[in-house]
Amino acid sequence: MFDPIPWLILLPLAWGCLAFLAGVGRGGRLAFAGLIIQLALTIVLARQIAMEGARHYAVGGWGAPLGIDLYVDGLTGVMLLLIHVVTLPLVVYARAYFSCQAEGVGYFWPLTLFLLAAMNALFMSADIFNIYVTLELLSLAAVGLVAAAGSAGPIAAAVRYLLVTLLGSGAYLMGVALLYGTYGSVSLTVLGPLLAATEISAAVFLAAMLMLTGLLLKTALFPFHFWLPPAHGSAPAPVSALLSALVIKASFYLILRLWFDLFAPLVTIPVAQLLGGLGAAAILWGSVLAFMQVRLKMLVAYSTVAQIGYLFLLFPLMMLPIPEAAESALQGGMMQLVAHALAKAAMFAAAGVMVLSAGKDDIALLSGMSSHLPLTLFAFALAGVTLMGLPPSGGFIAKWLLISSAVNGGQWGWVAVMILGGLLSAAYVFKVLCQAFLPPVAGVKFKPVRRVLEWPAFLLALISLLLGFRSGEILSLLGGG
Amino acid sequence: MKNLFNALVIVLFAVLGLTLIWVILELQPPTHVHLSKQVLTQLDASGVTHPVTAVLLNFRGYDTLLEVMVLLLALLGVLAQIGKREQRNLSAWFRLSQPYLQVLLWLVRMIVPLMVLVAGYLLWVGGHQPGGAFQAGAVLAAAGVLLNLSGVLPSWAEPAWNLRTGLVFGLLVFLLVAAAVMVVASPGLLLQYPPASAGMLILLIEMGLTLSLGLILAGLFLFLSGDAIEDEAEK
Amino acid sequence: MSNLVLDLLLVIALLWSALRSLMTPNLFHAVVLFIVFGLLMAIVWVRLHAPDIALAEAAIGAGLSGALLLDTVGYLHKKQRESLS
Amino acid sequence: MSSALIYACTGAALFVFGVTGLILLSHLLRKILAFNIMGSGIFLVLVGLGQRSGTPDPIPQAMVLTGIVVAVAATGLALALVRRLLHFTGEIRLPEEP
Repeated sequence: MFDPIPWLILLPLAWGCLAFLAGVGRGGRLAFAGLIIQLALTIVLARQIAMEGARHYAVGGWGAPLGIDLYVDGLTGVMLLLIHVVTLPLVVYARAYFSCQAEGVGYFWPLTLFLLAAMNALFMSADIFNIYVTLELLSLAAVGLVAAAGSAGPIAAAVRYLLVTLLGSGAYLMGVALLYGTYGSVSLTVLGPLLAATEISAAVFLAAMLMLTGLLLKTALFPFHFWLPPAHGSAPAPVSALLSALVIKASFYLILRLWFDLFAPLVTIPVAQLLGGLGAAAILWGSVLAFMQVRLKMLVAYSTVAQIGYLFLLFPLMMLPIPEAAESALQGGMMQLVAHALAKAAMFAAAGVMVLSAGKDDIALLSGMSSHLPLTLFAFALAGVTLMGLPPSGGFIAKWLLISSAVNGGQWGWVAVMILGGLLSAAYVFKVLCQAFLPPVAGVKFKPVRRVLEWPAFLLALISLLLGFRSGEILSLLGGG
Repeated sequence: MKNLFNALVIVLFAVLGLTLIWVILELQPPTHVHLSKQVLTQLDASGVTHPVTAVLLNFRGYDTLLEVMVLLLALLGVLAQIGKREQRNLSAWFRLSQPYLQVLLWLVRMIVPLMVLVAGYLLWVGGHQPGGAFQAGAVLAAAGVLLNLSGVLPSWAEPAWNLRTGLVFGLLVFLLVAAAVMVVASPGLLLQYPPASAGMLILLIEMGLTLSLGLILAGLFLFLSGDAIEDEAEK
Repeated sequence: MSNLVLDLLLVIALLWSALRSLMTPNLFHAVVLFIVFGLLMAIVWVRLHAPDIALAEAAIGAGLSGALLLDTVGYLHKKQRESLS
Repeated sequence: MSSALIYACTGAALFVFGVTGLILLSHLLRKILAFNIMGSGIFLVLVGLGQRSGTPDPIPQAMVLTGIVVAVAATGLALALVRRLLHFTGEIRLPEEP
């Protein structure tokens, strides 16, 4: 049987090296071809997971704890599919984007390919030290991409992002050191059963706290969100789309993995409530700030802060004593992750086109955009539908599952937060749409943009909308592993 | 307000520090897994006799592969920052105008060949005693930095294809070895070297890595140190 | 016994150089102290029977990072002189 | 108390110094120094804790080698960004929170 796992690790690294060899600004075609191959490999892997269930893969043939193990299950399959499906249209978008605006293209392609390699490796890893290395790979690629735009604003944002993410990795690695000291292993496969079987020492509590805090910093959960809007808002649009849609999901994925596979014996209801509370605060605070922004990309970035909050609501809901409620909470959280990734990629891509056309990132300049770029605006609105959680979008299914879980458990507070969050996201989406439907201001000229720039955003938004009809497949893959 | 925040942070982390120390002193030694023993029992199959090298390039060779990518990635980030500029030889001119550098130059001429020899030696002994690609690469990089400081080697500008090839050469060797092993020797298994040829393959990878690590680490300095000259030239 | 004294002296020197390099007002001194810290770390690694790390720390941690930091301090000073003149 | 344990405790103290410095200091070069000190502290805990019994353990040693290389990579990138920021704004501090 053909095994796609090793190729999913090696190939993106090879693409990255080759794109660097090709030189400055080169590698777009390579990235497109490479991504198609990887998407095919991912589909093969997802089918294998769906048929045969989760499995381990021993790199080097040593096996844990001596060697490094990889582990793929339904969750891994969903994440791998997601990153490839989101990135492929963005590659087309980025090629067109950088042909209009060369600023920031420098080493965009190798950096992007390494970013993908890092995420592939991260999602499949079952070794907490290996995960640390992939996290660093991911962070440095992301920071390099943010800084590539090359003026003072993005660079200040990149410096702040770098320092925060290094602090997060440091806290995480300290946790790894304590766990190694306690159990003598860094493999999740070995540590999981050990933690469940032995008495938990204070060192493990401290390790869990440090690792969780480090990852929360990287995921930008309120109140650690301060670095995100400048970094995502000032990067070139294709970069913003990649970062907002995918990169923060990687550290969230790790929180989820560690929470269930490693620290399950330590998890208590107050901790879960705390995470949920921070998530609720993020939803409200992020949405309000998004509404108050005057720059379009900053608005979209603050909307990311808010949408991350929904993901964390699944922790308290998972602790509910009713099994159905807990299950639908997990499903809702994962649907939210997938739907938000697609919608946010679409939204940033659309915002990038509008900013390119208006010449400046300012919501007030959008008047008349509805007649100039109808397709892009439509894509923006469709993505907005997912963020608000209106049917038939993927966001609707996500929020429906989460709300029904909360209702099932009688947790009315979370229900209120989610409904209020939906209304607030409607407010900031309509703020943009209303401005765009105003008649054009006399004397303001929009630059024409290439058609190929408009389609990827529309495609992504459409997938996020149609996700609502095909959510069954995703949820069954998720449960299959 | 600001002072209050600072005091709060200091108190918080003082508590964290004391807790950490307490936890470390309280901790019982692990009773379940004894990895260092496993390393020693499997050492024969790894192809090298120095345990750290065995872990670094065989048992946990995957970490090393990713780690070298981290280094290349940092260099890519640096390259994105230096922008487009032409390679200038101002460095030598600028730095040689200072008399004490003449002495340095003379010293460097003596030391650098020695450093290259040391790097080669470190690479070679890595298989059975302390040393290996990372240390050898670091020594090579240090030689490059010294050459730059004494004005012999100009700072680097946007790398041309030959320098780019050098920078990724080691990584490509690593990837090619991994792919070749996966296709030929142990189908579908990542980085699983056959014990008989493991030593040779590891040495091959280490040779490539030494070159690339030396160039990348030196590049971190040589690409950056050009900034000052660029500003000089602008005036 | 003498080993314990050596260890304790090293620990004090490590903590002192780390704190001073963060707190000292002069930036150049801070970087020099950081390089001293790196060299002390190399000795610590020898004490911990880790000669591989000692080599890497001396060459990379103290050497290369130190050179990078010193070069940046020089660049910073040059910039500051420019903005003053 | 073995010397490995002494160094592990020192590592804990260095980690705390580093983290506090990284958060509180405003000068970017100091932040980079603090990050490196934090890293050294973690490495000491990793090796010191792994070698409590007194026998050298190659696994954490190899991890620390990896960690040192990652740290220098991050330092190089951070310095490149800081220099660029200096080039544009003449400032070596980040602007206040927006």
